[in-house]
Amino acid sequence: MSAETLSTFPMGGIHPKESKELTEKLTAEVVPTPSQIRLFLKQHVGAPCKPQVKKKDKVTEGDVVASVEKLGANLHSGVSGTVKGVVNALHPMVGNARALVIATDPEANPKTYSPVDWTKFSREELIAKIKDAGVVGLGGAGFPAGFKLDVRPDVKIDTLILNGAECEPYLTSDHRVMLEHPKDIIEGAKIMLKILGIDYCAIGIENNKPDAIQILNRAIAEDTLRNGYKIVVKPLKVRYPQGSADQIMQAVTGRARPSGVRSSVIGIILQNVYTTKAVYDAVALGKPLYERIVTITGKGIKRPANVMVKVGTSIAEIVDYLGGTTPDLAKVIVGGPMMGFAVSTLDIPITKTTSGVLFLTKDEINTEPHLPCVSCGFCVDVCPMGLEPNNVSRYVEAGRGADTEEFGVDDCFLCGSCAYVCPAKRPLVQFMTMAKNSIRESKKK
Amino acid sequence: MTGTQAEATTVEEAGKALPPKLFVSISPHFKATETVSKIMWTVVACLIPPLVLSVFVFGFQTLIIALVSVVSCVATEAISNRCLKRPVGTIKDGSAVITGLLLAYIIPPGVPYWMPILGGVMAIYVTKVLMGGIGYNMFNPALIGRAFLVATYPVAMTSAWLPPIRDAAVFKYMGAGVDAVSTATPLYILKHYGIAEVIERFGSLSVIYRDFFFGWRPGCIAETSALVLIIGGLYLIYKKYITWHTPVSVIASVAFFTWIFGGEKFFTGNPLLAVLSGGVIIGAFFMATDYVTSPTQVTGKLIFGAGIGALTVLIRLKGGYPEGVCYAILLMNPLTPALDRWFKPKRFAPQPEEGA
Amino acid sequence: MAIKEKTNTQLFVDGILKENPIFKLALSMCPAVGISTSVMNGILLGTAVLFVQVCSSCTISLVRNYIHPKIRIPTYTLTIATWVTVIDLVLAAYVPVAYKAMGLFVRLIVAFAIITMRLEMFASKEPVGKSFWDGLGMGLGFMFAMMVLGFVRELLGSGMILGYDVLGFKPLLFFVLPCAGFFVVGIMMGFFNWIEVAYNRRKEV
Amino acid sequence: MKEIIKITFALTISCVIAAAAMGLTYTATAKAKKHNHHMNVQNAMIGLLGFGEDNPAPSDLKFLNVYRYIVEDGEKKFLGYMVPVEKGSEEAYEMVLIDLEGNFVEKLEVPISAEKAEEAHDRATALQKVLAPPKIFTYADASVIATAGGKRLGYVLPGQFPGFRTFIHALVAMDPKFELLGLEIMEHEEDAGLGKEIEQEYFRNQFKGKTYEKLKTLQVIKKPLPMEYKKYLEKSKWEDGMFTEEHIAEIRKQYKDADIYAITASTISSKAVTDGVKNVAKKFAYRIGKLDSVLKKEKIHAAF
Repeated sequence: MSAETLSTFPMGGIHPKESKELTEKLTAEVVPTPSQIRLFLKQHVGAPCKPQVKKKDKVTEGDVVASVEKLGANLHSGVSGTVKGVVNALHPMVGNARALVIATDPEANPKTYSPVDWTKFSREELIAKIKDAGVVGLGGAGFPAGFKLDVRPDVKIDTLILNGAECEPYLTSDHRVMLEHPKDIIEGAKIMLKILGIDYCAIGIENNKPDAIQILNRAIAEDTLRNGYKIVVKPLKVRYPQGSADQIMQAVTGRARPSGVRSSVIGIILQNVYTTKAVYDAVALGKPLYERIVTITGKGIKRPANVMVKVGTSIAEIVDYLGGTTPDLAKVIVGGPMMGFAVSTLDIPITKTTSGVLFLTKDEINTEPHLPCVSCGFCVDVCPMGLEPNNVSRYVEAGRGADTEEFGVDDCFLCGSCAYVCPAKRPLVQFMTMAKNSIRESKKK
Repeated sequence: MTGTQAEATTVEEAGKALPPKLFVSISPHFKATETVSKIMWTVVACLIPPLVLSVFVFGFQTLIIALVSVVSCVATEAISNRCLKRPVGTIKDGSAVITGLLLAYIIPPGVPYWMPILGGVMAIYVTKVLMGGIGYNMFNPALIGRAFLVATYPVAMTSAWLPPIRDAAVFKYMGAGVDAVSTATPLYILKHYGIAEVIERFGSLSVIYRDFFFGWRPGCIAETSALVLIIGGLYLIYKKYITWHTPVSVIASVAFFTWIFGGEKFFTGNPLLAVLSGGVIIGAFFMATDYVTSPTQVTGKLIFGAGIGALTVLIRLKGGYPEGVCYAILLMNPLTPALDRWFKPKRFAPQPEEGA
Repeated sequence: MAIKEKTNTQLFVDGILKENPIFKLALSMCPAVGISTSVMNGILLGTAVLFVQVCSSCTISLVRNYIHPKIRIPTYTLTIATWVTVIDLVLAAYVPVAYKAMGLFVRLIVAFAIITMRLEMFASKEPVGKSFWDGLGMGLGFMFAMMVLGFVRELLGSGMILGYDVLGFKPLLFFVLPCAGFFVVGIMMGFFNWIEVAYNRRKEV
Repeated sequence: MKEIIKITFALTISCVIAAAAMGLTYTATAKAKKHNHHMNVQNAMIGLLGFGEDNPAPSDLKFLNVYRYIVEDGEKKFLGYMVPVEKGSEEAYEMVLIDLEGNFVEKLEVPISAEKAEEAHDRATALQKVLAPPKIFTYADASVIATAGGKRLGYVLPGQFPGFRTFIHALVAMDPKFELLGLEIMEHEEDAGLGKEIEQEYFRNQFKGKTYEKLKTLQVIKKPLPMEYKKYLEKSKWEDGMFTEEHIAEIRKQYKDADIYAITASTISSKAVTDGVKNVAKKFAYRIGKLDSVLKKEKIHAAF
């Protein structure tokens, strides 16, 4: 397939160095069970969970340890052991958060799961299973999958899109999932199609993962129990931020989501490929979401790898397992280099949405002070949403952040393309965030 | 910035800062390798060939003028920033060097050597530093410098043109009195005596096109060779530092309006001559594309360029000066914020209807 | 406005320095910029303003209790226009030499902000005596400012003072152009503010 | 409503008072003012004719206006000269119509007094009576002829010609042999520092003393003005005694037939003035010649 015919989103976008070769060929290896896990009570969109266990309670692998009534997802223990209590732990995004600590019983055997025929379940049963298993969007946002699939009957959905773009440089966890579990993904897609009551599913994959495209295509071809479902793989042109919800929906279907509404309004449900796999696990195996593949990569770590770890494992322990960091390590990022969060310590637990941890060396980071805007317009050219980061930043600098709504600040999903290209090295994402905050504050008044 | 620091402190307060010390900043953690200074120095590099060529066309003194201009611009920025207690390091970004070069390129090559100093002070201190430094100036500094010099020394600035040297005697004009050697620019002759006189002085039209294209004509440094300037400009476009919109629309609109109004009857003007003469090329590629003082959006850029072209032709045909690029750009510069406001980028997300 | 009653002398001095119409109140900038190309121009326009200001101030102050508040601005304009016309005619008829020099300037004054402003702010509220001193101070302040501007611009622009060639060459022709008027006004404003700030600081110490 | 009436009343009163004040001043000063204006123009013309402090003007110096009109009678076009004629002791005016070839057509008496003749409006009313429709007349220009003791001293001609920017208004003075006596630039909008130099004595005085023959071929040359010549042209600026009589005579002789040295970087303005002066002088010389011959032939006793 030639590059011209590949679809992509219509405006903006950048081509940062991918650096995926560090880990893309490495099969996910299982990290030994850690001595303790710390589970943040909020690992999803919605309200934080309430602990369902008390101090010194015994739990086994897969037990629900915390739950929430409204929008949210159950939390399961990934290990068998004893509850140590609730502590404050460092969270990569929000700074400090409540976390449940569970000490591992080294003697316990790992739990095993065997598949059942999921086609016998009704729509409601399927949704309940997904909700019970605590499946959230694993691409990064962490929207509870069960709630996303439970669309109101008056909303007309016609397409399910599986997001396998993985446009962030370095990260390969979705890639590995597609390579290692293609059949699970197809099954997961069918489960979701059944829930939604539609028959069309498109898997959007960036063209830099030809092996994944090939394997998924083969898996679709080999799948005999199709039940009239039409599942296709859509190769996409490599371009950041292809993996963003709006961009991939546009790229695959040509439909753009209007400002300030949910994607279901334009008839699309979007799920990450890894989430699809988790849906399959939850429904067919009955296995809750308590472990995941995380890409540990960068020049700052001795041995880059894709690892299968329990949610709640400390990054420090994974680093130890991989042989430690290099001396010129300068920055650790939870998530991808474009949208991830820099952390100041390695003592941070993995969450359900942690797709990678990046270890950057001194020469890869930029610590120079930023200059005034020179109006080159590069940021405007690359903004995938057609916003004006230059003007927003100048408004914020002038203390007029609240007046930036006309530039569509609310549409910004902080992809960082603008800050990437800015020749004056201005922290445009930060200005955008500040503008959003000032708008919110001024609206409160 | 305060935000970065705030973030860093909250994270650091919460956890114990463990060795190795890790940098914390907001995303993205990757940045492109382009920097303002890299872009500026590339522009400087693109501006060097015309200067080298001008030494062979007008003599060695063009080099001195350029040097004086650049040094005075850089020194002005350094001194004024020091006095205003701003970082002096900004001189390294190369923008003052560009201003100095451009200023030297658009003043006649026969002016006294002290003149660019005054222009440089005006360009950098008044136009740039007083407005807040790089990024805050409303007008193109080099053009303001030139406009100031024209207003202050009208005689020198409108008469110190030198006829090109054809025998490589680059020191010919050194120390020569301006009155003794000065000549008129083709545009001046065109404006006041008509095309026939131009042909009489510079040869047939095809010779004129050739000489203008390769640079043998009276004029300022920037007017030497259209070819060299276009190559520099195309390199900038290739590097994606500038887009083609502004230069193309400036040149097209100069050609278009000259064609319509430039002749004795409508639609009989000579667009090629109009584009090749004067500062159209350097204005289109190096001045109208100045980031700070030009719009960022495609529509804005096209209108900006078309406006410059139209004003240039208006000044050339009806105004008092034979050349109008400088003033045309200066007149369009303050329209930049308005153009940016009127022509916004197309938003990705369909916008809800007003009042909905 | 005034917290403490000012004496006549104070009114007079304030008009020249502390409330200088150009450098402090930033009134009548157009003529200040346009005309102040030489000291002589400054003196002539200043004199013209002084006459009209004093006459109009006194007139308005005299009739201040009879002016309908809704039409005070038209009345001021009318008064100024009348005085301008009268002075213009009288000069033309009886002092032709002065008229030759000042005629143009006198006719310019009709729309001067400074005069209307002082009528509105001062003369329409205060008795004749005070209005006279205020008008005199303002007029002289304007004349002073115009002379300072004219001095700088004439010296730098044409190398002359009062028409006498002192430099023998024209250093910066730019300064006789209108745009340089803004320049010099700006620099002078900054200078006078700086003096005031420095003076006040010393007083505090 | 009452408010509006009150305001209207107050405003009317103010206006009436102001109008009265202005009107009174006007009537009181009108005569003196007019006299002054007249004197101003007169003085300028006297100056141009070369009279001054050390060379007082003769007491019977008179300035006579000849008004030129273009008269159209259907298809035909005439030039109409309104000339002052001697009629006893009083001054009267006669309209002399001449066709385009310079032949006399008609002579009409214009009933107007010398004082009123200076006012364009009064002139038009008076002419209306003698040049009734279908004849249409339009004012072209007025030339001043200076006489003293019954002899012509010279002519002062208003000139208006396109400069670098807009029109340049000038006064050109010539002696009866059409030798240039002087040039005064009245109004112009040339560039400061460039074309504005046409006001300067070193430029204007170059025209002084050019003969009619030279004038016809007067050119602008792009050469630097010789220093010595420049000093001579600006000699009013220098102290007395700087130039000796011989010195002046020598320079005058040397540059008598010189062309006009252009102002540096303002060739266009220089050329505009030179061409303008040339034009004005040549046209006037032609016209006054025609007029004079007609006057002579028809035995009209003009006052000049």
